[in-house]
Amino acid sequence: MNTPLILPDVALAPLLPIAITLLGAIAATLLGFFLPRRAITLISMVSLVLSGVSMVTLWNGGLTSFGGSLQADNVALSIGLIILLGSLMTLLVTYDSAARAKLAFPEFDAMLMYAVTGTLLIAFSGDLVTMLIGLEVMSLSGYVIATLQDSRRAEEAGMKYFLLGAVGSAILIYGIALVYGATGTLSYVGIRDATAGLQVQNVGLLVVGALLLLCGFGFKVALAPFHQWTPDVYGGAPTSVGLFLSTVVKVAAFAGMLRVFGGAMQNVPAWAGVLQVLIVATIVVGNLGALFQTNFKRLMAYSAVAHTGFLALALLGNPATGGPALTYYLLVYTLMTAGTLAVVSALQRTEAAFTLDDMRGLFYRHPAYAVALAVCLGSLAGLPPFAGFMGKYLAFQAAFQAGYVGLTIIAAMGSVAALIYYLRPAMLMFMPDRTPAREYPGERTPTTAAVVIGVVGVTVLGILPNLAYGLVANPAIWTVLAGR
Amino acid sequence: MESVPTSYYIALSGILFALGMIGVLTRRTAIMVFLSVELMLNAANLSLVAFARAWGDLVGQTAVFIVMTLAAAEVAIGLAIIVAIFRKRETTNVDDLASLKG
Amino acid sequence: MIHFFIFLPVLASLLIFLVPVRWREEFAGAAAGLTLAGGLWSWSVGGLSAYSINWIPALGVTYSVQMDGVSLLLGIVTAFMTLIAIIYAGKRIPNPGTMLSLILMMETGLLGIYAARDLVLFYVFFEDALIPALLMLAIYGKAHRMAALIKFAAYTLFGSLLMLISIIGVKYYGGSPTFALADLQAHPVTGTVQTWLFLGFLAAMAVKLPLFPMHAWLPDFHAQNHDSGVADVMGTLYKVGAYGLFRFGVILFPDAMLELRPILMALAAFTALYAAWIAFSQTDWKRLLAYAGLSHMGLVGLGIFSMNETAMIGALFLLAFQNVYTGALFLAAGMLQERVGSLSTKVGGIMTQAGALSGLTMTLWFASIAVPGLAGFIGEFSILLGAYQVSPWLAFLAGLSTIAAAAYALTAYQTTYWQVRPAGAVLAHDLRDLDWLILGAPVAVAIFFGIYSGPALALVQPVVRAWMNGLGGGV
Amino acid sequence: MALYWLPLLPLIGFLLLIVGGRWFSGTSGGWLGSGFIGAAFVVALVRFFGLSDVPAHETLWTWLPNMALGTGGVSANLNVGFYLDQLSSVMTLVITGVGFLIHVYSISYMREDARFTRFFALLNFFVAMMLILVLADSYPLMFVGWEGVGMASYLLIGFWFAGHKDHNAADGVNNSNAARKAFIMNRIGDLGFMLGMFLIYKVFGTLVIPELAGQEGTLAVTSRPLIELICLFLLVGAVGKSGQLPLTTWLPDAMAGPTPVSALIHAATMVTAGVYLIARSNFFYDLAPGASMWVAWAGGLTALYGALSALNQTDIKKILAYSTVSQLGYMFLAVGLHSYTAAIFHLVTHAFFKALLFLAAGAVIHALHEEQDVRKMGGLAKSMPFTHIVSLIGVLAISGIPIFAGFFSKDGILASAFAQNIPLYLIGLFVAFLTAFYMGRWYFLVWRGEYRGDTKLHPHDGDAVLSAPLGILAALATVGGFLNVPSFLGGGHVLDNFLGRAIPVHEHEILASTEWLATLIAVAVALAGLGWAFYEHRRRALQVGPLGQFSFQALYLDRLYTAVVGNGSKVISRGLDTVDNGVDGAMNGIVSNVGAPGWLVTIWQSGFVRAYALSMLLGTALIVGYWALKAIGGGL
Repeated sequence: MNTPLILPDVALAPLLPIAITLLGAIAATLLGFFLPRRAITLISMVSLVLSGVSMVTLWNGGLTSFGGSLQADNVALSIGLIILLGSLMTLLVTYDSAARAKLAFPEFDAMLMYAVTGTLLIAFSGDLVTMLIGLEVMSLSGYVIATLQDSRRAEEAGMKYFLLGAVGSAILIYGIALVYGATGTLSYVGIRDATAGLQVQNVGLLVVGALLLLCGFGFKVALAPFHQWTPDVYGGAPTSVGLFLSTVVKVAAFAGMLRVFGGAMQNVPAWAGVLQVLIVATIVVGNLGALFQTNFKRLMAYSAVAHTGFLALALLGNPATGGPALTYYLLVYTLMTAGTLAVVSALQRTEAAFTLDDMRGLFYRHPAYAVALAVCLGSLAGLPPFAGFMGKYLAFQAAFQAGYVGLTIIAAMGSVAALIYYLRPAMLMFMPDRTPAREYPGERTPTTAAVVIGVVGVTVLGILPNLAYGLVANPAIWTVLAGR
Repeated sequence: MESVPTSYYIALSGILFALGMIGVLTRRTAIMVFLSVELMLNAANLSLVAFARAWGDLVGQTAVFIVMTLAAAEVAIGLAIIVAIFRKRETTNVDDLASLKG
Repeated sequence: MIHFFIFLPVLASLLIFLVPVRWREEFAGAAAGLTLAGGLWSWSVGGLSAYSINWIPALGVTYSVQMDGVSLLLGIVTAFMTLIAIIYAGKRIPNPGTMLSLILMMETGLLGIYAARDLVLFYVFFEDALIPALLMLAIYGKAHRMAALIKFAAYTLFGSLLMLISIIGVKYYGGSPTFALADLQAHPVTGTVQTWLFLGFLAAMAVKLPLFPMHAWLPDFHAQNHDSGVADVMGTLYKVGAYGLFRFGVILFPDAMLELRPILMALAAFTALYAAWIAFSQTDWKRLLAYAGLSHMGLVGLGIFSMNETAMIGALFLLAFQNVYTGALFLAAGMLQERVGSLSTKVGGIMTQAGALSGLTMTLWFASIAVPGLAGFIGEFSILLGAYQVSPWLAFLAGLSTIAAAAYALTAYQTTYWQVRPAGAVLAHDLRDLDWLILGAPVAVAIFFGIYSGPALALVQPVVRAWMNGLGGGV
Repeated sequence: MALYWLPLLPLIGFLLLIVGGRWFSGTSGGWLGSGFIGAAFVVALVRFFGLSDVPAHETLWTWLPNMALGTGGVSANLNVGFYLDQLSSVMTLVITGVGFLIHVYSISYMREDARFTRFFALLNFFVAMMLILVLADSYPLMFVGWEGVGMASYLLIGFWFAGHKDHNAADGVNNSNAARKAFIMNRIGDLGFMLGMFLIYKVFGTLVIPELAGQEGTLAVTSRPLIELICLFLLVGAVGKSGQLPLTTWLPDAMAGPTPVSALIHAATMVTAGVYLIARSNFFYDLAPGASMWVAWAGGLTALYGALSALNQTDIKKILAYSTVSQLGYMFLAVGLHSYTAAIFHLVTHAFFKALLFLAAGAVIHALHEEQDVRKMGGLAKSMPFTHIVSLIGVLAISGIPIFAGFFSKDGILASAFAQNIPLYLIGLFVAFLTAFYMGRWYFLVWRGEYRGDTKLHPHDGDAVLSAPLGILAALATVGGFLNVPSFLGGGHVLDNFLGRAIPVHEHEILASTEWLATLIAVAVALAGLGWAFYEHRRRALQVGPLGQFSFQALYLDRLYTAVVGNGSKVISRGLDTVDNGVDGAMNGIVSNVGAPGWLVTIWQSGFVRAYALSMLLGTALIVGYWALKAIGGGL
């Protein structure tokens, strides 16, 4: 080994957004002993905002670090911003609901911030190891916050999440190992180059590795049949945790999938075919399962599963159309899911159940919340003028243009089923009802702020989609997902 | 130097992984389930090193360290969760955790 | 101006909540009146010309609107009936702020549908109108409204999502740079693909036409809506399938429409007769009106599908004016319910007590069953005449619906308004103040355009003729 | 005076009376309505005298798309336009003239009615529509009048929709049903009319009558079956409106309306629209011998049907109603034989004497306080001498007794039938015999013998307003025949010659002696019929006419229709309603079946974490295994 020692390419600038959130996490961990919990939350929020600012300054920079292991390209930045947005909304919701949810430990904020750090790492990743680290940091923190509430439900949820997550991680790691075996590299660019034209010696190994990766990611984003943890965890964990898991974590996992499958593995056969089957299964299972739910939180969990199917649809498309579609949809999905769950969080009296029956006549008790919830649900159902429509449309278009016509039609039919279960609660709210208010009566301004962000977001982005889509529409940034 | 072919390692790792899977499915105790998962991780580690040797590349080996670290972290968190549950329920049988369903 | 025309109502629908409660009716009325005035003004200047800017440049989605010809006619009718509905809602529904807001919101959706010259924009407006319609049903509906509502929404979305896929496909396969109609027209899709895309598009339009067997949402939708019939007016206006087929179907999928013409015409003719016949055994005015409207829509569909110039003119004419009298009939049913507390067709003897109500209702019914000299006739006659040129037997089949129409309308009318008022029944008072306007204005419109159809024809005929010539001298 | 004044005047009257009903107290509304008709009559007269050989054709405004001929092969829009030739001029005179008389009569007749003004509004509306019908220059515009009169007829038959004084439930139902039946049966005919128009348009590209009539070249080369079909379609329309077989049953029921309505609409004017339509379409029928034969036979059979049904009716108006059916049959017979002028002549005379008979019947009903059963009348000649005399004139006229109007007109029809189709002639002759009998029966039952009704009543002639129209009509029924005296009787065919300038007159070459013979036979038959009636009267056996229930039930035709068509369509309607629920249910079923696996999803979601792990790992194994198998099988 006579290779001269080469100093690692450590550019700090691209690291900045992640470092800031990490600092926030550490601060939360340490200061938790001295400051009240709300102060910690504020500090976390500030660090999120700062991280966001740093991302904005990095925009169009295309910087990389660690020899390409970390890349702050526009893909990473746009997804990173979505993650920050989701996290911010989570923090806003927890700011006043955490106490009610028996979650008001500084550790909660700390773990949340660690998770955010992990998610950002996934988005910024340039090789499989970085991605894996991010994924594990995110998952491990996720297990903790899912369990943190001192209740049997949360514990059960956490346990399930943890055990299944560990299995999923194991599958994923094994997949990484096989891909490494087939290509001899762990970096996205390397894999992409090695697989170009399928010159790899052991295609079988590569395909199996890719499929195992798909299964591992399938768990993280909740594709059927790897989705089964979702309803139990989202439904069992506190609402704010469910909010975080179903938005930020899912966004990050999709970012990983985008990097790995849209970038590194774009030439590898087989995974697209399998993904198609999984998407169909996901759409069917998610939508049908949701039809039979009476607990609104579980309903939203199944809805998250169903949306996974729609989101993955964009992944099937060519990266040039699928990438921006996925990003836009992720943003919208984050806004509307977070908005919905924020309303739930604001109104629920207990964490256990917010049933459809509770929603009857909500409009006459809390008109603003009801309208906000209706907007979010309408958006989830894909009704214009709300942004959910644009997301769905983009996903359909991406899949359609990649030739998956049949799949698009199935997805469209799934949307019809989706409409039914979104519509039922949405319309129940407007049906006159004379029972007295059952909602939590206290102060909840920050949660309301999160709701406002969600509602305004889906409305504005629905009417003027170009505000967000225009930023990511440039196909050039999506053809080099793996890095240069 | 006569060396063991890479495929042997891979076969062994595959067997270990399968054993881990079977363990996950058959054991009821959370701890045992968890240990089976560790077995799966180690199967992955084994193939990583094997491949690293085959490619003559160090990246795979470093990856193994990272995976081991992750596994350790996972153990920490997992045990904490298990303990928390055991304290409340006095059981680690995962089949007792089935109130969230449907 | 065109944006003012389209978006004034939705603006008002939001601002209305800032207006003190007791002024809301006046405010909504003023907004609707202004919109109508805008429409009439546009008419007087010969329509509002096209306006187009990029909406989502990266996707080729444009905001292209135009208000002339057929669009303008339908837009004005919409504005007119909305105004009528608002006047009645303000009078009839206690604390009507929400209802008024929803009506105005829906008006914008409908006007947008007519103005849109971009497929995605069309889709957006098409779905936009759905939301207030659902809310009206949810807030003001009757006991079984949830089922009706889900059914309505599911049918609509089932069709429109398939349409969405077609929309994506039309641009993709045609290679058009944008979704604007003009661009799509310049980059046509041909062959089998066109047929498949048309089928997707048709799914949405068949639901909204509605065409058998996609009509099942309609009776429940009307039966479950508020007794006043205000929401039904808007629901009637929302039956825009024929317009969509005319505006986009004929242009983008001419070969497919020709290819499927026999099947589609048969379905439409069957719908017309089938619905009319079913209406005969209805005993609830709203269900009866629902089926009557369905029957009319079958005729409209027949006209569009026949791809014959005269029939198509007739179809659009009928589409426009059936809104007036069907809508007004819903309101008349609402007035009946207001007076006797029932929507049954067996009430009996209303005319002995409320002559004007009964007389105006009867006039509307005569318009509805296409008695010549009233607006319904011009449409139905032209449709049947045109359809006969293409397929005599189907025209005959659809023509049978005119007999059935007389049967159901007069039977129900007789048992409600004629015959003897049962002893001890409540006294039905006659029309009062604004009631006169609410029923009288539609009657006046139905009579005026039935006799002097020139102005409306001038809006419809040139457009249709130009397109038919574009198809190769008509078919 | 422009032609549009003709329909416009009554329309103004209609609008004034319907909108401002409450402004007119007492009988002022009636006088106003009558005034408008009178004015229209004046216009009609002015235009009549202004007629030249070139028909007047005045177009107003655009109405229907693409239904006229334009220049250069592009179709033009159809205009609303009026067309006046000798045929329509005669019709306008009859409509406004007879209409005016009936209006005036109604002022007295309807005086007590609560909805007096509305009655006149509707009458005015009817006249307006009828004028549009006869003046229309295009088939669609004629259709406006066509359905317009149907609508007016509906409203007037159902004028007493709630029974006497709004409080007679059974009557209300009957009257309403009768009105509805009239409208619906007319609609059946109207569909035929429409189909006829569609076919005309398909063949000729226009629906404007002068344009069509002017297309002799095209007409001559058009394939015969098409023209036959057009004529058959139009026949369906005509049959519906004129109450011919098979669409006849509404007409007797239509007598549920007030008597002036029966006189004006269901005797004198509207029901003759079918005859007018065929006469107007003579350029088609002349080329369609087959369809014309259908027309003639429809007429002949209806004449027989009506006569047979009239034999044993007991309602004073029903007898007249069936008689109308029968007389309309004569007219159809005539137009079917292309004797258009004979048909129009009979139309005119029939308008006079049938209106007269109805109005006289109305006077009787009035005098007897709504009693309509002839079995409860009798001997009224003493108490109502004036009405008796005019009735007698009417009976003589309709029976075809010389010098009265019906003699000449019926003779013309029989003569042309004699010349062309002996079976139809024989039917016509037999019907003439029956006519004389049942009218004789009507006369004797009402006017002669002993009074059999409620003795508390003191019937008397009506007032001057009521009687004046009767007198005028009686005069017309007496002398109207001289309009068209045939040449063998020394006449000059005045009406034939006049109409001949507009519609073709087909001369039949019959020897004068033969014609004399035919005429004598006809008169003999009529006298025989009257004589039989008189004989039965003397036997006091008239109350039960011949044929018993068979006649009374109008050959059971109505019952047949109710059983088959009426109930049938109701059954089908309910069936379809069920089907529609089925469609709805099927859709719901599909949805719920598609949704049913949703339960499986929830069952799958068992809550056991190891089951979840099983799904995951099994899924992984399946995915990988499938590809492994595939790779082993055939490589990638």
